[in-house]
Amino acid sequence: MKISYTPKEIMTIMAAREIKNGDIVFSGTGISMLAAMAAKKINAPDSVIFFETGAMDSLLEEIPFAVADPRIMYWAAANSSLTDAFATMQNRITGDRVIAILGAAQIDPYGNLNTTCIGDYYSPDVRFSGSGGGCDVASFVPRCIAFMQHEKRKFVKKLDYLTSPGQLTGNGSREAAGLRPGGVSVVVTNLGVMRFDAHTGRMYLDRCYPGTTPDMILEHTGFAMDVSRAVQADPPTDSELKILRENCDPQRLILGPAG
Amino acid sequence: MKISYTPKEIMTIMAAREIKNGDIVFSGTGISMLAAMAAKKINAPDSVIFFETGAMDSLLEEIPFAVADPRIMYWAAANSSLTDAFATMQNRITGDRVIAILGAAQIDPYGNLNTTCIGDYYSPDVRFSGSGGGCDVASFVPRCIAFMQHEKRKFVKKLDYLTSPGQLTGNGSREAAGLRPGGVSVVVTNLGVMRFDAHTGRMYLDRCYPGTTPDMILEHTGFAMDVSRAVQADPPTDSELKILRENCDPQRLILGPAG
Amino acid sequence: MNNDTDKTMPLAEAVTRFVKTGAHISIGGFTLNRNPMAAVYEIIRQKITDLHLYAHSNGTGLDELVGAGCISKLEIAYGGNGKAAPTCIRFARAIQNNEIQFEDYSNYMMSLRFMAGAMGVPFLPTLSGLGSDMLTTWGFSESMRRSDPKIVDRKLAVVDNPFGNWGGAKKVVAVPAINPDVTIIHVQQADPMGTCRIQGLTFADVEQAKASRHVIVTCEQLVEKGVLRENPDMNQIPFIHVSAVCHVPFGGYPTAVYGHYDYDAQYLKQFAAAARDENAFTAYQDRFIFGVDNHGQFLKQVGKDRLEAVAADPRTGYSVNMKRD
Amino acid sequence: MNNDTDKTMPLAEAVTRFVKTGAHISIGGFTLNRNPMAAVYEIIRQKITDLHLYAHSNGTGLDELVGAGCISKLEIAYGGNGKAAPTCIRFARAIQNNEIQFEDYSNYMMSLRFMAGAMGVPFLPTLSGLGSDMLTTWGFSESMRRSDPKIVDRKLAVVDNPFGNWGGAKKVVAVPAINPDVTIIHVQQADPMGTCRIQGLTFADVEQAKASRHVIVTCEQLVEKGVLRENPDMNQIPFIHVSAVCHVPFGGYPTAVYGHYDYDAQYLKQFAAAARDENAFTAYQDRFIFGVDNHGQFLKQVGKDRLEAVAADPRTGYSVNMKRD
Repeated sequence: MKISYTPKEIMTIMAAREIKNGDIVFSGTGISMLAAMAAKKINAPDSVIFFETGAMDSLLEEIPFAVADPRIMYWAAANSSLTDAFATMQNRITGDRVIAILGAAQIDPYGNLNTTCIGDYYSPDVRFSGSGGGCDVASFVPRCIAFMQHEKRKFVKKLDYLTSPGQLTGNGSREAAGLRPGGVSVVVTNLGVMRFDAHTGRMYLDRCYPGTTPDMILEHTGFAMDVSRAVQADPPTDSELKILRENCDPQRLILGPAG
Repeated sequence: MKISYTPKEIMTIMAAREIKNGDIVFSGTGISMLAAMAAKKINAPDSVIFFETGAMDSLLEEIPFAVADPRIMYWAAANSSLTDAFATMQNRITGDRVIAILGAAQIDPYGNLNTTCIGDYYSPDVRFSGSGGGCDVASFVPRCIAFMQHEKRKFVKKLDYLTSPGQLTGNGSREAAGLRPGGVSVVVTNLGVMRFDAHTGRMYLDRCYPGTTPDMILEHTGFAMDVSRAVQADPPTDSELKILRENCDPQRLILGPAG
Repeated sequence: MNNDTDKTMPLAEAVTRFVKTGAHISIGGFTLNRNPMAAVYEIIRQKITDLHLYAHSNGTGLDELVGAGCISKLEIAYGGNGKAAPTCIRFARAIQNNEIQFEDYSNYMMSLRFMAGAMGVPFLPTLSGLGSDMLTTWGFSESMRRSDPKIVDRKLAVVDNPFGNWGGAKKVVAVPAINPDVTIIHVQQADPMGTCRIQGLTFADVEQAKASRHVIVTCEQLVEKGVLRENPDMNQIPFIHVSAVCHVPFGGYPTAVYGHYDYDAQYLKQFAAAARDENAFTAYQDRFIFGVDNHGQFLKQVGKDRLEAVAADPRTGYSVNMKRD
Repeated sequence: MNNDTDKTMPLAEAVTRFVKTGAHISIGGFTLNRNPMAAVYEIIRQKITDLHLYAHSNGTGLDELVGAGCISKLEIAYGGNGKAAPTCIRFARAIQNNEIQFEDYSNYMMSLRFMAGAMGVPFLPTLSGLGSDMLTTWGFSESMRRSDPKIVDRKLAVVDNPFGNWGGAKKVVAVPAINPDVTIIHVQQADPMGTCRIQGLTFADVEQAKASRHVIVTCEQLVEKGVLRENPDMNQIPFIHVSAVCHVPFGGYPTAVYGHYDYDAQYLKQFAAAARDENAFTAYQDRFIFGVDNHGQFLKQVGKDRLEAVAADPRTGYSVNMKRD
């Protein structure tokens, strides 16, 4: 019998599976928050969620809608400040245990992200919010999950603005620039899961979903991508979906209408 | 009729008179603490006492015996940390309002202080506590009072170790070294009050006490000092001594036996 | 004198005295939390313009000030405001229409810049941003920077680690200190001398306050000195940093003030909707800002029901099960 | 694993596991306040040697460790201990007799070095020390520094301000980061996972803890997780930084622990007196350290009357009118 789920649901589960027990999870809001909560309830009970605003291990009785939502201040291990939160990631002792979840308007073949603008920087066609903590996180931590809608205009050869560093131009250029190894290490979209080659630093297709194919994914990608390593992802299990739907977002505030 | 007082009492009053209303007073313990308390009760009611350990405007119901004495933590405006306390002095906005009170084992003609050692640094005849916050304070704040016993071996041509910068070698060498104007601006001893020439940065005798003379003071000073500007200090007044003795240190914990 | 004397005054007076045309300012809070909104509306009402705003992620206050045309120069990390406006609408328009000069940094960079100002050092080092366009693309041109002594000559600088590879870094990004003319924060409790107690996350308020020449504090509760002295450990800002104290209940509304009230999702949505249309936006401003004389009247305009809807639950500090979408 | 799991263990086990011969360590507190004395005595009792100690002003713990010969290398700002010992006696002797290698810094420099370690940057800048012998006189030789990868190659470095005269400084002193193998702090309250609440001044404990690979927390009160979660604003160190939690009442004695007990001026005077005479010092150690198996027995040796004499008054947090001279 076939299990049905929405694109948002499979994306959340795929991201949740990236989180290991013991990880310190840097979370934004929306689907990234949901993935962090799902991981804690499904596969990584001893993972810790924290926010750039300074809240560590918040109870999250209600889903926060912003990283400054008062809901993250309740029953935390500690409430501190921006400088403390970013120091936790820049500090190798704690930072190496952090996995971050980011979003972006554009991503390039080397996992660099643009959250600043489309078009000319000085008078853009579309201006976005900007870095926020994105550039800091991508600079500091060894593992980042990027959530993207898989579209040609978002998967581009060259970013209009490089907000958050990934592998830069690949082949060790990140480390050559003075950054520690890290940046976006996995991209989770509505069509599949992408990773980056250990040597070239270039994006490759790692997993298709039930119902998606390498060709379909290439069609939605604005640059050439190695698909030779692609296999099918294990679909979300009954229990994964049950916990996600019933324990993480019962009101479907973030998951939206059921499929 | 003649007012009698001890050397410690006149030193405390002379230092207290240096503190102006509105000053933020960086205080150590012992006589420097007493001078700060006396100023607040006599001539500078709106002065604020703080400590390098992070306590701001403590109530001081009892005299603290160390800058980490729990007596400074009670009824303060804020209890913070070392980094916060020193930032308050390094920060020009608040630092320019700070007057500090320091002690030393040696002082030179340019108001540089040694609190580290006598003899060779690597195997000294006498090792002292070291800088503590002294070097930081002398580097940061515009006005410092140095309390000294007036002895040849303490007023020396050259320090065995320059722990806390004053005017360095004078003639603007402090600013040339990259420091802001500041450092020890007045020296209060058991014999008199010394200040520093605005141009040469060299120590000169500003005030004798009743019963002391420029010659007597030069005899106890290990270097040549201009005494041409010396006049007699106004002795402590009845009311100054009354407040010091009755409201600041009634048990004479710091003042010691009455003269 | 920023000492232990009574600094209470009406908000309008504090804004008039300390927020001058052309001033370099910063405001406390983060996106939809603890922005000093009463002061923001007062600045708009007094039509103070040509302001240079330093912001990390001050979403709600930022978009009101930009929308009202008070800001001519902006140094910012993040122009978003949660679910209501993933990108602040007036902020995006102002940039797209070349109405303001702007400079992009990251949240950590901006926080460190305030921290450097608070510490009294010219810069602080970080490993953030190496290889990014933040280093190479300057919103403020070099000539504009050199012509204005209040703006640092370089946006950022890459500096070699003088200790070799110590700390595992051969080079660092130096971020220049910020010392605003005035910072405005909204806190839960303050005493008349300006000592502040913030409840919940402090964001970068403490660094911003200590970096500034003048600090205006608006507070939910104005308390006797003794109330805060009972527990000095909980007071993040001692009075020596503060120039003015203004007692303004609901002074953070429509943003959240932990332990007192939640953000008003409905108000923020209504603002975002109005912000998209010039006529609607003018109508919004006329009704809520120019149509009232002070924050008290603004709150009347908002209505009791809204204030009751956002009232904080004493256990959690926010409004439990409040309608937020 | 430094996560949300029970980390409680006996102090002897924590010291054995995390404080190895030759380790680089730091201890919390300041002069006669909140030193982790139970842990200091346990280190001495276990005869752990060749330790490299990073200290700002940890007077009481410092002089016990130096006196017991546990320390071979010392980086320090201040070796004094209040009225009882304006200069720590064993510290001064060890230097005068060339028994330890030492390096002098200032209190702010040492605090910034821990802060740099906590922030994950290789150095932090300050204006302190320009023109002083601290910059030019190195206790650790360049060759010794280069031969030991755990010691930075340069003591300090003067760096030009990359932003010209921005912030009113043409150059700054860069102080190198410290990342100790282990830091030991004593706090008023901790939960089994290691989240800490310090009452009163934090000194540099928070920076020291966050800079360290491992943190041993000794606490007056071991409380349920929920007790500290009720007010997260008051918790300075979250559990992610902590490796071991040891419940040791009076674990700071003979130093003060605000709200619990005062420093014992009499004990400190007795220590200072013994420290001046080799036989007396050996007798002191035999009686109070080697003659007991743990801190509980040490406290019995000290005697109930002393503990009662230093008991804190609930209003002020210290022992009112205690005999201190």
